[in-house]
Amino acid sequence: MSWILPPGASTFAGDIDFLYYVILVITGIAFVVVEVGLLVFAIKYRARPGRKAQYIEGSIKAEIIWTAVPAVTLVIIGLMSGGVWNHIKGRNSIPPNAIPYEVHVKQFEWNFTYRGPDGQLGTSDDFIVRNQLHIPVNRPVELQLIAEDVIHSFFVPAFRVKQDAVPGMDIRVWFEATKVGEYEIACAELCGLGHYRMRARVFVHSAEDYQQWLSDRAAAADEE
Amino acid sequence: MATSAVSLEPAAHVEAHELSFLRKYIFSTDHKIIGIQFLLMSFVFLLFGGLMAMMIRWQLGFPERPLPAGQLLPETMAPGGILLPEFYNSLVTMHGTIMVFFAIMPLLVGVFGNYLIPLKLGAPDMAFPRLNMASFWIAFSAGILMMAGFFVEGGHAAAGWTAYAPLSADPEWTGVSGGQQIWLLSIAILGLASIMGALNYITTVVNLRAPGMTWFRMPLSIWALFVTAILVLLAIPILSGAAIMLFFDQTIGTHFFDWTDGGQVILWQHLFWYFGHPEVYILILPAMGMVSDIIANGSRKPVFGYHSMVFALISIAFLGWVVWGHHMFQSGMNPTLGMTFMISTMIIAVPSAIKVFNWMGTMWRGNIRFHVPMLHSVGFVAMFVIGGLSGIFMASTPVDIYIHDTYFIVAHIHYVLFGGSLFAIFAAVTYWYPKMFGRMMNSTVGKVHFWLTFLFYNMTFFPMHDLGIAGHMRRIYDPSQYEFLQPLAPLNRFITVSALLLFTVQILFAANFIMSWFKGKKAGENPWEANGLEWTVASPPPHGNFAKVPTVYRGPYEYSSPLVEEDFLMQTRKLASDVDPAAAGP
Amino acid sequence: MRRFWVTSCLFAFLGCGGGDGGSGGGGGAAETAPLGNASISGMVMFSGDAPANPAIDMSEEPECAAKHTDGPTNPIVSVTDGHLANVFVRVVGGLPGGPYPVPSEPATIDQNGCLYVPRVVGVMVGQTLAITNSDPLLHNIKAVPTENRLFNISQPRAGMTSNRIFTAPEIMVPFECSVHGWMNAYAGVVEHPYFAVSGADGSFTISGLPAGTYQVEAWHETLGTQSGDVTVEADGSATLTFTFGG
Amino acid sequence: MAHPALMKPPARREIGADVYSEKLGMWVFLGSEVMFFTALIGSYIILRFGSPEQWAAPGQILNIPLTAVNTFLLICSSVTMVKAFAAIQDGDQRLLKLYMLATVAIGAAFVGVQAYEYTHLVHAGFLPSGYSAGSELAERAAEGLLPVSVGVYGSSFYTMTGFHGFHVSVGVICMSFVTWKAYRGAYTKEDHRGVEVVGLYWHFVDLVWIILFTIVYLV
Repeated sequence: MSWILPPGASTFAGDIDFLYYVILVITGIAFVVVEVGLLVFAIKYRARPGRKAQYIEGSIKAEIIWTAVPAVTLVIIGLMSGGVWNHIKGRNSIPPNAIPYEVHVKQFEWNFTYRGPDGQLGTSDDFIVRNQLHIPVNRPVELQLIAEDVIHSFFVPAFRVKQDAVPGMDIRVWFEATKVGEYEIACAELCGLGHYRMRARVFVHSAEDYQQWLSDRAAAADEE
Repeated sequence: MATSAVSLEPAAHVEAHELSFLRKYIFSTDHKIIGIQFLLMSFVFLLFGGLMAMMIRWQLGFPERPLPAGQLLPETMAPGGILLPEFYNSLVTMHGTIMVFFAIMPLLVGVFGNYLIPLKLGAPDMAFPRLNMASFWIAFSAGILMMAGFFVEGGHAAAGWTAYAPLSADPEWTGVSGGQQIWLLSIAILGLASIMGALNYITTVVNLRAPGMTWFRMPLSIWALFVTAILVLLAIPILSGAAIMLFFDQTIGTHFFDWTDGGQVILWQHLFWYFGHPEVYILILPAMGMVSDIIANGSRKPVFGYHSMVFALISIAFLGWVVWGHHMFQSGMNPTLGMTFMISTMIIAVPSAIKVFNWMGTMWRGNIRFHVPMLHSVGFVAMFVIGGLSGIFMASTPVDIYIHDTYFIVAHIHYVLFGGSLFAIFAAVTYWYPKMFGRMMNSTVGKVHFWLTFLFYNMTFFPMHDLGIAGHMRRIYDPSQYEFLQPLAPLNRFITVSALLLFTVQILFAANFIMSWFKGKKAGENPWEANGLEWTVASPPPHGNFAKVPTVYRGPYEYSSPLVEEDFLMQTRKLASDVDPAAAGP
Repeated sequence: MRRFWVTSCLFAFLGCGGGDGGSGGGGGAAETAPLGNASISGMVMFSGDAPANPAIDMSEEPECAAKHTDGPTNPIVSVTDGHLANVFVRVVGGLPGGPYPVPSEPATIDQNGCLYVPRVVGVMVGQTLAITNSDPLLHNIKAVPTENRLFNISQPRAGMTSNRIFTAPEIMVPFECSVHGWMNAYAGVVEHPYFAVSGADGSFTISGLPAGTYQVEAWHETLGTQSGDVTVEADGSATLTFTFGG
Repeated sequence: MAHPALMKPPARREIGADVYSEKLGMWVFLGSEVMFFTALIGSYIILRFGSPEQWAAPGQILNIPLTAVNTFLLICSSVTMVKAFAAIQDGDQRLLKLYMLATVAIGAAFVGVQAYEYTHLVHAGFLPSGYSAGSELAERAAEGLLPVSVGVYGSSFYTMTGFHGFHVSVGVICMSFVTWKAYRGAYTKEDHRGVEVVGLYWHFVDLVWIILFTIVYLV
């Protein structure tokens, strides 16, 4: 059992994990205060013969304190979250140098469309790789999620990225991987009987390896 | 309209002649019988919902092993005892549906709304007793219809209890057609029953209070049920409207949620959650109210900050309407809206915090009697806190990106709905059992049941937070498909074993409930030495409740009042200093 | 509107005789002797250069990829030495009226190496179609027919079998696997037993016919349909050749 | 009219709100109805803003004059309902029965006109699922005179007006019951709750129609 987040591998991980731990500490304190309080009261004020409870109807001062303290704390958490949220999901948050991909999402496959050698999406030299996303490290990428049937959700736990792909909506998600390696992509929105197996992988390459992979694939696609 | 035909004195004359068994126990218009009918019905559905949960847990804990006795299921569900993914999805859908709509909601609103409102307010019955009876039988029919869905071709609804379109809209995506339609019909019919009930509760609370029962002398349980009834009244029609639209999409080819012909997929989510978030409070507010009553009784002290408790209830009910978007942070909704919903969600946590601190304040310097209802109530507070605090994680939009649709959410909802609502239900059932059946439930068995439930409950649901933190998705049939979930298999098995134990120890409660009905110790009028009006009449109360209209002199929580020797002071007890409300003028 | 009346409401579960599997076995119809002993046999040819079948990227399905030693391709047009396989041939005209005996043996279709084997299958109305999974992974079988009830079922493990029975003739019921987008199969549902699927060598045989003149139609998933007439005598046999163009 | 002994005692004023329970219950119920129509109308607005190209110009497909007459009918029925209520407040049994009958008749006429309208629309090819293939409207759409597709337009039109029609029908049934009771002499100057409660519902249904007529037909 562990309340530690698994290692992150994108630029979002730092911000999100920090917020998570801040909330963990704050809620942890509240948790201990309440649970210990309950336990102490339960023991200390348990019924004993000959004793009568003290007739107390309430206290305005106490009410003000325990209204204000949570309110202020929560608003602070909200404000801290707001900035991070805008950075990740805000309408204009996608960096201009992000590499674009199209992801055609269907029951139960992820079809990643790559730019061909011409560096443009939507041209005839684009190629599709099923269930494999190859990206360069330390470079933002932008995925346009195109759901073809039902709602799916693009989830890379290691990148702290999750975004629903909704049919009929223009949905874009971006991230920047920071560690070379291989990570799993999951579907996080119930999408039918094969939902549990809607798994794909993302391969984060060094810049050179990525170029190498691209040209290999483009050559292979050319042959066909 | 039909209501206009209802007699003004619902109970007075009826008692005169003997009623047939059918009229007395089946098609009864007595709010107490109807409350008990709801109780028995919801317990059966609670059992069904629990059984489904066990099957789900088995699959998650032991994905490679056939379900014990699973061979008894038809091949379309579990060939050779191996659950099929489509059946698993149906189970997940129906576990949620049954628990929310046919177990917890009727238990809280149907049972205690019916049983307590007239008794605690000094009324002879509901404002519209026949409507009340109709409400039960409509709900019952909806329940039968819902279960019938398992037997249609293609299986039962499998799009989750939230029935997100387009998965729920077109049979092509799930293979389910009749099941999903039955689901929608049943929900719409149940909605009708809920609205009829809510209308009754609201009218009764407004109009049928006994003399002297002013708004701020109402027990918090009644306040909570009243506020809940308003939420039901206003939220359920939204769901009914949405369900009807989806039903038409399925059957007559409309395009409300069909993105290929002008419809909008995300509209369903907005409608569903616009209903769904108030629904969340429908499922917890009555629990909070009843727990407030019981904690005051157990602590032998007035509820700490009664007025702020009432205002907290009301503000939760108001704010509950503007937070629905927090279910949809990752849905592609405009991110700026996400910000607004985050702030409103943060704010709605405040009244819940107030309530927790007030419960603690109530216990503070009390003289706490740990009877079984009190144990469950304190358990409720302890568990509800966890559910509330874990909610803050997902209210924070960036953290929600990671934990959305993971087991963290599953843990959260179960801490609120099981640790919260169900513990409160156990508390309330044991607390009012003597009033309902005239006998006490066995206290020793009750205590053993509480401690075992508390233990296994936490063993089941607390580790789910950890699953969520590791990224474990919800509604996953076989987690072993993912490499990053494979190390979690032992934890999943641990949870499954705990869940099986948790389910098993509920036998204690069921046995206690049934045995005490026949063999329990006879209860007097007021076994808990409580203050409310229901404790001034016989257990069980006669038809018509009160021989003469009671008069109320004070609030419901005058425990350990310095005015009297005993540590309780009933609402109807007239002290020398009390003035008759009629004499005091309007 | 039709769907509404067919599927909705409370009565759906009363009338679920539709196409439910599970019971195994045949359609339950009494075995009766065939109407005759004549047969039509023939060949389906392909003229010209066969189009290349697309390669399948099975890199994320190692269990299936292992079953294909040379890079897997999707056998849409399966030509061997000018012989075309996977053509559904059936008698469409000239038959005496039914009822026709329903075979108790199920027709079968297997999922092996992330491909349907066979890709085209014929089945009689009322006859069981047994769908099996030989791969150690999830396949779902989704059929969205126009005349029969749709179904979408899954087989998460190797060795699973699902039985389906079709209630109305339909050319063709398309099968697909949503997990593996390339997997397609077609079931020809016919009200009589006089159909066949061309084998790898392009040959087919329709037997058990009474004497008569028959119109025969051949269907291919991408190359369209062709038809031809043939006359057979009692206990005799006739040949028929279809040629699809490239 | 009725023998005094048959009359019920006057409505007892209950503790709490200054209205009797039946009336309060109806108000509460109407609150629920408001939310139901809010769901439908809200969805309509969202869908229409999302796919404006699906909506034909007012009057292109729907028959506005016919529906305007129908709207007028429904407003008239509200007036007769008010008259019926005023009559029994004065204890006038004859006028009560007359006006209740008129209200029922006009309400039924509204449903009849709506049924006629539906039949014509379906015949012309306007279905809840959009155009029916090969219909007159589909041909005009092919010529570019109408929107290419009216799927969600048809869906919302039939669902909204249909549910309103359902409410009108329920109202007519309830009012028939009240009329029947009026003939039995069940209402008096002092106690005429049934008339008032059904009247409340009827005015609500009328009000909803005015909104629906505006946003579905005219805008």
